[in-house]
Amino acid sequence: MDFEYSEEQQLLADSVQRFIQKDYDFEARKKIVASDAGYSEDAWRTFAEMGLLGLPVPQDFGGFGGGALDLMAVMEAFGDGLVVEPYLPTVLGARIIAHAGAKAQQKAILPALAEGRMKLALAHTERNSRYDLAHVETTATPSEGGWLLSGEKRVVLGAPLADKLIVSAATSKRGFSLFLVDRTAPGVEVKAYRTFDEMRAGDVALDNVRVDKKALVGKKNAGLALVEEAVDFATALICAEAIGAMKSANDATLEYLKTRKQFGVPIGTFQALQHRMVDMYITAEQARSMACLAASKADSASDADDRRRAISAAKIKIADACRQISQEAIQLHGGMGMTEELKVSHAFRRLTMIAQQFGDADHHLERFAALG
Amino acid sequence: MDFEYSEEQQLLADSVQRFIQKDYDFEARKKIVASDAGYSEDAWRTFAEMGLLGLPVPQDFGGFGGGALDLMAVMEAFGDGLVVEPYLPTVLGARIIAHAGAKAQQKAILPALAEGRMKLALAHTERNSRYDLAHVETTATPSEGGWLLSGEKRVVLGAPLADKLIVSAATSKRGFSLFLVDRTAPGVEVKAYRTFDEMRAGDVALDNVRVDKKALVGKKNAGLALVEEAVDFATALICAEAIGAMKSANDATLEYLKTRKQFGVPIGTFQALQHRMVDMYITAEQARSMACLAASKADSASDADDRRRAISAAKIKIADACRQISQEAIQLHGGMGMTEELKVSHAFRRLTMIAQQFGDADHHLERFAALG
Amino acid sequence: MDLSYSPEELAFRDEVRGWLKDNLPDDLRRKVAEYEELSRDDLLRWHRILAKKGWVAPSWPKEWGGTGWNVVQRYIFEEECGYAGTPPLIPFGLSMCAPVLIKFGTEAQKKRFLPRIYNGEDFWCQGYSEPGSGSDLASLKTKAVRQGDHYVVNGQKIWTTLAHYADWIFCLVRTDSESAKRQEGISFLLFDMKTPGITVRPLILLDGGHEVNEVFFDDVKVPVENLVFEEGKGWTVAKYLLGHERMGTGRIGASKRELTKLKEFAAAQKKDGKSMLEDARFRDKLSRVEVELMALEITNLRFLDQMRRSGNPPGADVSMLKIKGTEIQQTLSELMMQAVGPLAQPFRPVDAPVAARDDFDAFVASLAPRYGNMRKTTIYAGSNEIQRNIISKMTLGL
Amino acid sequence: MDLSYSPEELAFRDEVRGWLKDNLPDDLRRKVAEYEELSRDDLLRWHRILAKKGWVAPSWPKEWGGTGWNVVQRYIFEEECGYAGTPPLIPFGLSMCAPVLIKFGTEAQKKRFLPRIYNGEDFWCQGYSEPGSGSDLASLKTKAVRQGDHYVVNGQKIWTTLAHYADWIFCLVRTDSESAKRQEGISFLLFDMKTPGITVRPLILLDGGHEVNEVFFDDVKVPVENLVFEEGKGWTVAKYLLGHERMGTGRIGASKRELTKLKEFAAAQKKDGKSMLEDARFRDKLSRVEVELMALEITNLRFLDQMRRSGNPPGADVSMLKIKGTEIQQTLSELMMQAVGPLAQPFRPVDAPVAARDDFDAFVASLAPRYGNMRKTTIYAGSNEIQRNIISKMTLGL
Repeated sequence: MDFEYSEEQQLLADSVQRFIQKDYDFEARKKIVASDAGYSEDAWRTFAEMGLLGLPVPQDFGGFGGGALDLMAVMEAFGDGLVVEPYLPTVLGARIIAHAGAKAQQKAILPALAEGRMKLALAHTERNSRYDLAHVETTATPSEGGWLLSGEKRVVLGAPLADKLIVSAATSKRGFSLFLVDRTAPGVEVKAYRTFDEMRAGDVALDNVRVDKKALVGKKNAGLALVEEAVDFATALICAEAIGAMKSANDATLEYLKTRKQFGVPIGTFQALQHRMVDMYITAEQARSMACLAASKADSASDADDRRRAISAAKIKIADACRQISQEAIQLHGGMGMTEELKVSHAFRRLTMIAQQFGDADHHLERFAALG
Repeated sequence: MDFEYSEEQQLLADSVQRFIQKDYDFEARKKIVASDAGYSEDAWRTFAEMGLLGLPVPQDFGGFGGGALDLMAVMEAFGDGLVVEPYLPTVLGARIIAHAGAKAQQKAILPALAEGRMKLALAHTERNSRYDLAHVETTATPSEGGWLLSGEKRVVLGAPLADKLIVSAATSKRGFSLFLVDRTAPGVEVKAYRTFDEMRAGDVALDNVRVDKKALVGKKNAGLALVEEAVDFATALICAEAIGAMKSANDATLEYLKTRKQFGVPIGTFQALQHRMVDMYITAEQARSMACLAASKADSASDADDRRRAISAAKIKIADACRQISQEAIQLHGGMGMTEELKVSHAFRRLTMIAQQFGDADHHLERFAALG
Repeated sequence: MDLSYSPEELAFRDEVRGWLKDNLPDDLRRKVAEYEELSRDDLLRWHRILAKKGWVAPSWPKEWGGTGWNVVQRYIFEEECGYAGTPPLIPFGLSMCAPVLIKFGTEAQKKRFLPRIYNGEDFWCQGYSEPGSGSDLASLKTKAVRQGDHYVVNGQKIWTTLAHYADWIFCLVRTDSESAKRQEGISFLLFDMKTPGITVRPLILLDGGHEVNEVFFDDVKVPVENLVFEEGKGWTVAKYLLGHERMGTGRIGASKRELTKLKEFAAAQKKDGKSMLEDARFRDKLSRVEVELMALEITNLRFLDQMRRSGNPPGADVSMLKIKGTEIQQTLSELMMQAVGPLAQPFRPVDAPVAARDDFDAFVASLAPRYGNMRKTTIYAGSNEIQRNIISKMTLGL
Repeated sequence: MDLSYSPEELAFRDEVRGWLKDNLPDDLRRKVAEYEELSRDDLLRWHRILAKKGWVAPSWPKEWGGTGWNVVQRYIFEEECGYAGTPPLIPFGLSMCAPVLIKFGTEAQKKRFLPRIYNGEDFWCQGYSEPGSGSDLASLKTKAVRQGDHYVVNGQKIWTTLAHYADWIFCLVRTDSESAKRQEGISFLLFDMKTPGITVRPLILLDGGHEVNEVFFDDVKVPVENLVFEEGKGWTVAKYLLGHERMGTGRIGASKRELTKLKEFAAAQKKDGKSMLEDARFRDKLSRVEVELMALEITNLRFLDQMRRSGNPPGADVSMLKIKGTEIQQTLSELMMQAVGPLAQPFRPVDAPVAARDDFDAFVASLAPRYGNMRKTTIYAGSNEIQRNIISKMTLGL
């Protein structure tokens, strides 16, 4: 039993926090969000230098082979700083390639990822899939020793910034497969947009996109298990990110309660607000416990069901907590919380989206119940 | 649009309230609850004299032909006084006989009911039926021009006090029928108990109970519609009863907040408690609105679905409200609320049971959703 | 007891409903339905349509254009507008400045301002809140010093809704900072927004929308004839307005429209090939808010019935309509967002305005911002905490 | 980071678990599982079994019988007892009076009382609360006047748990009513319950159970040697006890047992022919409380880890364990009741005690009373409102 970060994890977390304080404060972030690219090349380079991009990459490919527990402190700091760079899609991609990629794919991609020279995005969600990872309408039709991919992917996080997309496409009635596709390949169209939480994503249209044999990632028809594992892993990461964003929202709210005066006294002297702040604090602590569980089980569950069950349990708690804390933080801030001038309103946006990302509470309640 | 009781309804309500204040206060009620019979013959006689027992009985049979709106004020007063007499099962029975009974049955039963000389109980719920009114395992087998009834009924409200039971029993695969059965008939065994809310109920075992042709109430296989209508009617009544019991709990809690001192001031000066009391108050008002709707639709819905939808909507709100107000009333009373010495703890018991009676919130959410 | 409207009331409702159906322009109806920002012109266009019909200021005295409707009719009209999805009637002129002028204004002030308010010639905004005042209105600091025929005003207002559209602003200012009680020494002044020294600075909300502003006064000269009622009696005026209850606080009509939209929208969203309306988890949340709305409508009618009987406003209980009504609005907006699941993430296309991108589902992309925007409803117009304080004190006596 | 116990801790847990399995008498296990009232004998029997094993007072100094376990072992032991469903160890002697005597008592007091507490020879209760004092302990009014070798005590205590079983009571009494601060002038006295002038009156709870009492003192003579610490220093003693944190506040083990029971029980209840566990509506409530319990267990372990590292108790955050732990207990009891639907109404047979009626499902009939009884958990031992005040003040600095 040990709830501290290891020395290495703590050092990394400290350096990420220092970076955010120094180079990624609220004002700096505003500029990045408003920029054309919607992310900072400089920050990305720094991430590479700090080893963050190599963290999820196996040691054989120039990375550190870190697991969810290693990434947890980083994600928490990112949550606190509301970092908008496409780190999550990159980790997702790295995870899949590291697990199932052919050696050639790994060699081509993983070192480049770790060095910040390449970005990935997982193009999986579709119009009618909701949170069901098994639902894939995009098709891969065998053709001239390769495949032709056709279909439409929605809300592909990081798509406009990615060099390569990992695209899921049905290869039989029994299942789907994953393919590496250049974002700029003929027939690929990415419609880019900002997300409500100020990141970049896009809808990806695939119109008879030709890929060759070597584009297949993992075994044919075996995409579901890969995506499920990677998404569970990413879910553990956003749980940690949520902890950071909740802490940011809670700290800001507590500070506001102490400084904002009404009727001549700080509003934090009003008991009704005190009790709500206490409930926010307790919720954040309970959520933190579940984020620890999620990271721990993402790394070392006894089997896939054990992992699924823990991740779903964590996401249920995190989703409920995101909702409560984001709403209450705004409410207790009053009008000021409604403006984009305060960081808390941006934490609200990210927390609102985390609550739904990779499955809302209802989705995970259903999965949790099905696992007994 | 008119939310006042009619003059007649108000007069009746006033007289019921006077009776409760004078003859059925908390001390008097305690004695009744502790008595062998578990109800008061005197009170019952007074109900008859006041016309309460005749209220649901058609005018042709010595009653007043009142509907749910007429009974609403009475039930509200009963809720406030936490009256334990078996009024609800009697109304349920009267409703069924008045709607579907043969003339002979009506003549034999309804005037006697109105005069307080007879009590009924609806023996319908079974071990595995939960809140599904269509689920009947008890069987009626044709035999010598009548039927043999066999099966077991659970939690039959008022069973130990009833002269006759209205028993549901399957008469075909397509449906069940209702039968009048003397409580003391051979083969009928009533296991009596107190309920958590201090009324009397019983489990009824039927072991080849012989009834003749004339025992059938309504048409063969047509029991479901009858029971459903009667239970919806009764549900509207307990919604009104809940309003009275909630008002009692809220009034007691508000009074307690004003008088109970801690740290030298009334605890009602603590804002966290004030806001919770306000929420209890608002909930009671919203619940009252739904009780009005339930009574109104029990009397004059455009069709059965219109009635079902309104009754379920009302019961969802009432169940949630019962839960919130009963729990909060105890919590805000602190230790005193936990003792049986304060009336509020008895309101807690009744409200807890009303929340579940004739279907809990989940049951009615399911029915409400199914109605579109 | 009878929960239905009388035949006369039903006839009135049908008249209003029919007229709205025929007279609400399609483009405005669509903009409201799709949560688009309404321009100054949009708002004034609808105002003028109603003014032409004679329905823009039902509660004013008949001599100034009021309709003479009773409380039930006024309620029906408000709810029908909400149900039809008309643009809002901006209340600052019609329901705030005008009633104040009618009660406290001079004949000259009435003649000068009321017809222009009625006809939508002047767009008004409200200068009450200040940084640091919030719910504690009496702590305001904006100073007005009398110099000859003018007051010279310095200070700052905040949360000034639609100040960027406004021609005029009514303000509470401090004309006497020496008075012992904070409520004394406050006056009620009308400013022309074109007066030199007034600066409007947008406050962008968390959904990216521009609704509210900060307004700065730097030696703004306001003619003395723009003082309403007596100098130092501004608090009396403000209190009168606070007590000027509106029966449409619950916004039942608008929420009914949103509920219908939510049901249609959720029915079209699929989960495992089935409609979201068939998903017990989602459906129960929807059912519970529907039940709460049914209850609130009846509660509102109960208050109206009481009011009609007694001739008195329902008092503090009207806070209940605000609390429940806003909770319902928030839940509806949250369920709209949840109904689309992962598709709720998009916000704005990167390289073009929303309307210009036909390959971008602007409506779906408006759901999360709309949810964010609706958080304001429990904060503004007396936060729900303040409303609870009011019920606690006034109704419950705590 | 590692969420699991170390191999040594797991071995210790298995030892405790195995021993409990072998040594908890079946009749006691059944009574606890079925929510039956435990008699004085039941409680003492289990106390003595643990005393014989040497595990009845783990946190005492070794010289008086403590086990020398570290904080994690103590936690494991408490949770394993809860998980096995042992009768509770009544804390008034073991965890309240004894630590006070060990810290403040004279040698004579220690020798006289500690061994008897350890061996379960004396049954203790606690005389703190008074009518009107509640959470405001310092407002107590029971008076003790020194007369020669005795104090003469008059007054009343309330909520005295198991006073009807007790041989001894420790009380806070006011020995000086003149002192300026209310906390001063309070003393800590031990009374033999057989002393003349003590009357115990049952307070029956809303589930019909007898757990708590009022205790009246009418000229009760308490020998001066039963004073603990100095006269007038009772508040210091009481504060010491309040700070004497127990790590088992969350009652994780017991709730895990209840959760398992709830799942088994709900699986056997049918709705439309299917198990209640397959009903999404019911199941989600169950899942959410399960998740909350998983979280609380980890939170508790995090506190333990901190405590072990720093050597300091977690302070006000322990209030979190009380708040969440009791909410979980209440929800579990509520879901047990809801699982049986309409069958939850029965309470008691009319003409015979529950146990004597084999045609009456006493367990199902215990579910609603149990739900009612569990409402106490958010009230006693510092209501959850008080716990929130503590976190607000101590942790958040509000």
